Amino acid sequence: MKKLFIIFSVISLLVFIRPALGLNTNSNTQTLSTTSVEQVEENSSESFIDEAFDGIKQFYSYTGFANAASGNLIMILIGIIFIYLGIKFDYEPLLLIPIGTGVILGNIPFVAGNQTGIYETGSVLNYLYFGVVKGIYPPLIFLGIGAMTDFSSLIANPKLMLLGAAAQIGVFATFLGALYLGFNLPEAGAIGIIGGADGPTAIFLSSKLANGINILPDGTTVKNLIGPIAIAAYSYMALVPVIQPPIMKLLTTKKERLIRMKPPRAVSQKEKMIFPIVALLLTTFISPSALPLLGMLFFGNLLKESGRTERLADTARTKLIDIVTILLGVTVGASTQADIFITKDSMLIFGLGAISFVIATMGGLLFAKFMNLFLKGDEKINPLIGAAGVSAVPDSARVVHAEGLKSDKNNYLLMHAMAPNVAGVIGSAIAAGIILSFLG
Amino acid sequence: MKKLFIIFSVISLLVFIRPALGLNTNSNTQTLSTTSVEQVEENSSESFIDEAFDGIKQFYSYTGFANAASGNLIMILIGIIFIYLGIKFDYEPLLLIPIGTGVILGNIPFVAGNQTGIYETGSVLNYLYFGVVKGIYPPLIFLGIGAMTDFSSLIANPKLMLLGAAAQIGVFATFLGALYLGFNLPEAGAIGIIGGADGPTAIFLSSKLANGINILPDGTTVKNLIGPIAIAAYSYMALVPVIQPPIMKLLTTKKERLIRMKPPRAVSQKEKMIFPIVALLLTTFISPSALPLLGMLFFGNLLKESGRTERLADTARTKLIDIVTILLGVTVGASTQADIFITKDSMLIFGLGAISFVIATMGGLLFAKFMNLFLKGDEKINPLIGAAGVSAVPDSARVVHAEGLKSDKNNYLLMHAMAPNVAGVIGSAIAAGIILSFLG
Amino acid sequence: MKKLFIIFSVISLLVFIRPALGLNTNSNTQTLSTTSVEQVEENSSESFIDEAFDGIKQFYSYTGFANAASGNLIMILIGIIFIYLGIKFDYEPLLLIPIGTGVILGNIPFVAGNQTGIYETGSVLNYLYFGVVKGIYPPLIFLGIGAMTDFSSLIANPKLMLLGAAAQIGVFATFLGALYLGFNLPEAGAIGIIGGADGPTAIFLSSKLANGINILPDGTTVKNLIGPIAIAAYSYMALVPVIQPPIMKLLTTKKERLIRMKPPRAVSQKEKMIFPIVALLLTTFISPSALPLLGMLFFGNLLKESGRTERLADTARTKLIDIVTILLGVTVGASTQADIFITKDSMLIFGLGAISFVIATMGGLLFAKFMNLFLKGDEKINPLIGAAGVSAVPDSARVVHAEGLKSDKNNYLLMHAMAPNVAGVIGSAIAAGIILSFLG
Amino acid sequence: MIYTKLYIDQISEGYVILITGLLIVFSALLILTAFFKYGLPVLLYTYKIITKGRDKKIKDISPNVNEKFTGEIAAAISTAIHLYLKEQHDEENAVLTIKQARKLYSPWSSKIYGTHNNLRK
Amino acid sequence: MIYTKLYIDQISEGYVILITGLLIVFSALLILTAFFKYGLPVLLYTYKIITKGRDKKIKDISPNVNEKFTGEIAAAISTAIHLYLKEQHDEENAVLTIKQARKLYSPWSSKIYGTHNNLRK
Amino acid sequence: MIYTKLYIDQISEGYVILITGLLIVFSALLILTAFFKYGLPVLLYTYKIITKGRDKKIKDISPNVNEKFTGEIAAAISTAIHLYLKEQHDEENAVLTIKQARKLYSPWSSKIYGTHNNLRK
Ligand code: NA
Ligand code: NA
Ligand code: NA
Repeated sequence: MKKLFIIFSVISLLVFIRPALGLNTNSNTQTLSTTSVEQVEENSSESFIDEAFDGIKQFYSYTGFANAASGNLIMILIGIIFIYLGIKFDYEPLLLIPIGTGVILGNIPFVAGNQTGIYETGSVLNYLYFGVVKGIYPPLIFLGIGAMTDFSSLIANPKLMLLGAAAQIGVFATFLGALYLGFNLPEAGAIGIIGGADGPTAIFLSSKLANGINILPDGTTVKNLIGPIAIAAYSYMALVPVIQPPIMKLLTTKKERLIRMKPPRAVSQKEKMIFPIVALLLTTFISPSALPLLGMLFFGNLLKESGRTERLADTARTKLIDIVTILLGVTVGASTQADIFITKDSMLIFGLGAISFVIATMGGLLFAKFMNLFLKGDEKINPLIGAAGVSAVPDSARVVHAEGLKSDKNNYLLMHAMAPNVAGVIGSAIAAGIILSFLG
Repeated sequence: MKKLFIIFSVISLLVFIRPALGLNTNSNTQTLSTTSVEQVEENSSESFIDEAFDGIKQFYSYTGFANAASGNLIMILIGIIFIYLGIKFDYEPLLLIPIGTGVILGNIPFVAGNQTGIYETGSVLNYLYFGVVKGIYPPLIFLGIGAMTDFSSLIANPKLMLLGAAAQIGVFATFLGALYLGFNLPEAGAIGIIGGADGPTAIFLSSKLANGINILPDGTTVKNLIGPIAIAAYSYMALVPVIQPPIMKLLTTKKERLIRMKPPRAVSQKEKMIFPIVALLLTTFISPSALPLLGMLFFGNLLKESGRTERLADTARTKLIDIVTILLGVTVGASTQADIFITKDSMLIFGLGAISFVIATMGGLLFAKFMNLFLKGDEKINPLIGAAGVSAVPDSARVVHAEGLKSDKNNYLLMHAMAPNVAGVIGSAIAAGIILSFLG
Repeated sequence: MKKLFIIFSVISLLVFIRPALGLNTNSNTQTLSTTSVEQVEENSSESFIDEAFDGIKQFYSYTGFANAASGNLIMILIGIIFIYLGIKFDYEPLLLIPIGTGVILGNIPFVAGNQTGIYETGSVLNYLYFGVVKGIYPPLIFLGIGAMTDFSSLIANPKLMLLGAAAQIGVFATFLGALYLGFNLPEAGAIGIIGGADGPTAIFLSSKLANGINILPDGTTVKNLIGPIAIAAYSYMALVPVIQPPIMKLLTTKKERLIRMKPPRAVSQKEKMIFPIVALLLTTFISPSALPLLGMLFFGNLLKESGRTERLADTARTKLIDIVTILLGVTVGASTQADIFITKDSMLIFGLGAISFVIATMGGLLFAKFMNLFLKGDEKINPLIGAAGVSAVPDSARVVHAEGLKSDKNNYLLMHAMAPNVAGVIGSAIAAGIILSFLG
Repeated sequence: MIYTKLYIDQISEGYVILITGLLIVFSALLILTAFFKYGLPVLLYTYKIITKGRDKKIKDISPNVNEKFTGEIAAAISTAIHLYLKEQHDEENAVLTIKQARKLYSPWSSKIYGTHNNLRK
Repeated sequence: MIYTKLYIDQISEGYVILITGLLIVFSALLILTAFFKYGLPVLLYTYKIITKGRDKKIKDISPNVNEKFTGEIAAAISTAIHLYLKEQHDEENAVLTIKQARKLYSPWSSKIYGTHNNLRK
Repeated sequence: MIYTKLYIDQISEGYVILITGLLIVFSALLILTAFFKYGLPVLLYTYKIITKGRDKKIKDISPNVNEKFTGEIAAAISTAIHLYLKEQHDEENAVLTIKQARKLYSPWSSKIYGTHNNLRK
């Protein structure tokens, strides 16, 4: 037994150390004549060292070190920063960490043709990216969001829905800005939606309008802006705690910030069940192109509120949305492959994105103040909650809450801020549908 | 700082209120000469109001209000009724609520060409519908069912399996009826399977036979009946508590309904492990075309019973089946787009479906009585459990249980009814395979 | 009511027992003239029995009994043995039970053309097999593995990483062996990776190199070896507890086996967070073609260690990996359809697989002894842990642990064996990338 | 020049979309607001009148209904378990229970027959 | 007329399929019945004779085996945890345990070395 | 003969790949080893110096952060619940809590206003 093993293993070891030793046992070459093997040996042993070096040289040409472009390194650094921000400051880590990792993956330098890159057909990343390019992931995310959203605050105080509408000014203003900067209509529409502060909506719309596939009336093909738009949307969503507070301070008076709103009424289960159905019908009748988003959002919410389908709602809001989030995040991140991502357009989009968030926030705040002109007594709104209209749920609501506490440490706005916050989600989905109808 | 913000925001606000005010600062139009902007202004400010109205008119033409056909409204109403039945009367809510919502989604009126409808290639719903059209969802559902089914009752009392076979009379009778009504063979086969009272099996078979793709020997293309068949199957499954009791009362005597069956013997873990393997081999050898269904069903059951793969069985019976159920339900529902769904064929299919359930139930009941002719003493079967042979698991078993209690409030038939109930699942899968072999 | 039912049911029953009775009520044949029905009746009743027999004969030709080839039966037996080993001896049951069932499913004899077999386009199994053929499942498995792997042991004692490298000798030796046996370069590369003792890596590489699609410079098409390679890899992984111990005893002295290693140092959370990022960068820069595997592996680990994305990590390591495991296992198993699987090549691959595991184990053991030449005092390594370098995580680590206990029942090597064990995973992924770069 | 022309058209169309879009978004959410402020109460009131009295079911909806699974069989099993254990679990527990149950007793033992009558649904 | 002809053929073929189908379904489930009534006992008996004595493993299968994961590494970790905690968890718990464990101790602390010998699998 | 030629080339290329491959795998893992033996400590030390003092956050990372969901809304809800219940849950619990909570109180009842101040994040 022991013997058998020794012999067996020695033989199999010899197979590959042979050239080094230079000896000629070809005990296990059944398939050819000794002569030809001799040739092998000579041919392989004489020039062997050189060939090995050639091999390494050749391999080196495949490595990232040989192919690294400055762009890749910059993007990798950005990816690491994303991850750092997510971990260290807890800015939307469930977005920034997958996206950041994706950015790194997408910018590892590789030799084209080995089905490695996300833009190479046949590569794994390319298959997973399919869900982004075809706009399949966003509705599934919305399904999960619907299954975890409690619309009570909205049902209890419907007029706050208008704040969600006001914030959409950001969408259309950015759209116009993009036109002025020379983007064509569909591209501008896709860029505008960044102002919706809603990652999935942004991806969905850009995958329909600025996907690098559609042909314009004048024969030109639209640019593929999915990557930059998605990254911009998610980055600014993560930065809401940095962007919004100064604007809030700027546009509201101390007195306004002190306004206390009366606690919303209790909402019955029956109302909660009817809400998703009615909201689904009204919103999709008005904006049918937003069907995949709004349909899934309210479907998820119905699963949650029906009281009969808790197990489906639970799956939708946990494992399903987690899986989609992982795939969406990493592929969106990887789509920032430097050679395709680092362009003037991307820079412009980031600029416009910043403006859009500012305008959206301002829109919400100013409209809240405007509404107050018509409201009296304890009906008055604390204009801060207007800022939550941008969605970026739930961070902007939290920001509002925090700002409120700064002025009055007993004024709790979170509950009230949730209403415009979720209305903002619905609002930007509708806006996306409108833009799609006009330019799709 | 504050100043900077004010200026910045005022400017960006001006961009889009400019036309209203009519002033001409084009501070941020880098890309063209003032002249052309003048033109823009005139051209846009003069006719602006009109254009806006045109815009709204144009948009209105996109809305559901403009495109709503009576068919859509009827289907939406049906969808709401499905949801209502699911919530209010707890009829298979995990089916009716997703399907009902799907029916609504599929009938929101939209303008074709925006990749909205489930039948438009490139739409999200269309991608999700793929799993139905290709018959991929049903086997995954069966995997989960297998992982949650306890076949003990069948192993303990194998002869009850014949009741599951008897109920398949419903399948073949309906098949024949469909032929008489002028459907061609494959279509009739797909319609017949409604009698199997098994949603996934019905979808699987219709996706293979009546998919609107296959070409018949005489050159005609089969109709796409997946939608109507699936809806019929699931609707009647949900209505089993309404359909079966009168038939049971009709075909059984008070005396028969009082029969008590002796408790089944205990079943060893080893038997439970062997069952799925043997059943898989026997059934698929006899009916290989049912492989995807039966294979996955027994695979799931093996995962459950092996005792070594609990974590896989658990995933299969919870999250995996939930995800597939959500997608299957909503897409099957959405496939009822009025213009395609509301046809004479659909009506006929619903008629045949009702008959098939009746015949299947009768088949089970009568065969149980027939078996009793050969059984003596405490071997005798309570014919009520024959009705459970239609599958529609577990509702028909529950109905049997309830009926039994009506006659004798101490006679518990649930355990016994489970045997024909699961046998019915196997039976209709085999029947589907047979039909597929003959007509596929 | 009761009456109505009786009439109704009798009628519907008559429909299909009519021919037997031979009576002529065509009360429910709306669609044609009595005459033609007459014809039907004659035509069908006279020759009816014969036709029925023909039908059965015809059907028999579809059944497995008619089409069973000896190959199928052999494979089915193998499948049952896999399941038996998994259940009875607990050898990697989460692999062997799904694969075993798959082997059975794939070898149920069927008539081609009904979209049943895994190699028939349009069949469900074929769609699920897509994830194997395109190498999509392996990275998702690696994502889950990363999310469940604790790299602490490696971080605490980095030098053990070299043992993971040493074991890769198995990969390259097998590669060379395959060349000698007359396989061409890509095929040999795919076969070699079996020595990596890593199922997903093996599937990934073979799906890229030996997929039956690629064309060689000399015009020939590579063989599709995904099935045999995957089965070989998983079989031997399951058999590690049988293969490794004798080799360990053979190549280590009693004295060596008694070496106690000092407990590794504690590792900080910060180190654990940095590890995946740095390891990702270094390894993928060196071997970019392994990006899908290594990228996902370290992405999963980052999700786990970031402390901010626990819910994503949890999903990745439970439900997601379970779902993929089920689909991967059953489809890889089913890909062993006898007519395609039982070939001389498969036999050779199994032979080479065995050798590769032996060589890999030897490589690890010998290199550990080699390292000891340079290490002194309590730095010395217990050479047994070298055997864990083959990966086959975590079984080989457990085998090492068990062997260690045999020599000294107080010497616990598990912790230490984990380091080379996970290093082996990284090592073979890198090796796969190298081979892919050279031959892809 | 053509470019500029096109460009001009774009800008003006942009303004149209901007105004139209905002109007529509606002009206959409206004309608929604209106419905939930005025429509819904009416709806619920009428519903109450219609279903007067026989409207308990909705109230007593509880998580346990979720055991009933689409996919069918789970329910009957769990039900059986419940009949035996005289209590409610959600799906997960039900599964666990089955496991325990297996150890405790043969689900077929006649013991089960004593515990039914008071549990009929 | 062709239609009618076709139609007639269809009907007759329909009857064939009806009869054949029913016969096959019945025979299929009859075979299954037969196997579990007569085949299985024999099978189990022979199996018992063959594996006489050394057939304990099947019995003591318990949920804890599920910790061992395909995908490999989890097991070793959980095992380590178990060695430490001297008890069995299912996958989920194992994960939880790891979390707690992290807080409680460095898995590498030599404490662990005292608790092994009585736990070897 | 061509075949043999090809074959010979293959074998020799095989040896090249064998040697090259092994070298690369080893060097790859050597670099990794080196980094974690020498590079990482330096890195961590520099990091410590840079972020001196203000580096608590990393330490107090705890599972509860996971409530905060990808997108989106879950967080705010759970937060609200937490504000009310004065404690931490992970996502699952949060959901459960919501269920209980519903039964216990209207989340909008002014009761909630008493419990905030000491809980601001
Ligand atoms: Na928004
Ligand atoms: Na059935
Ligand atoms: Na390995």
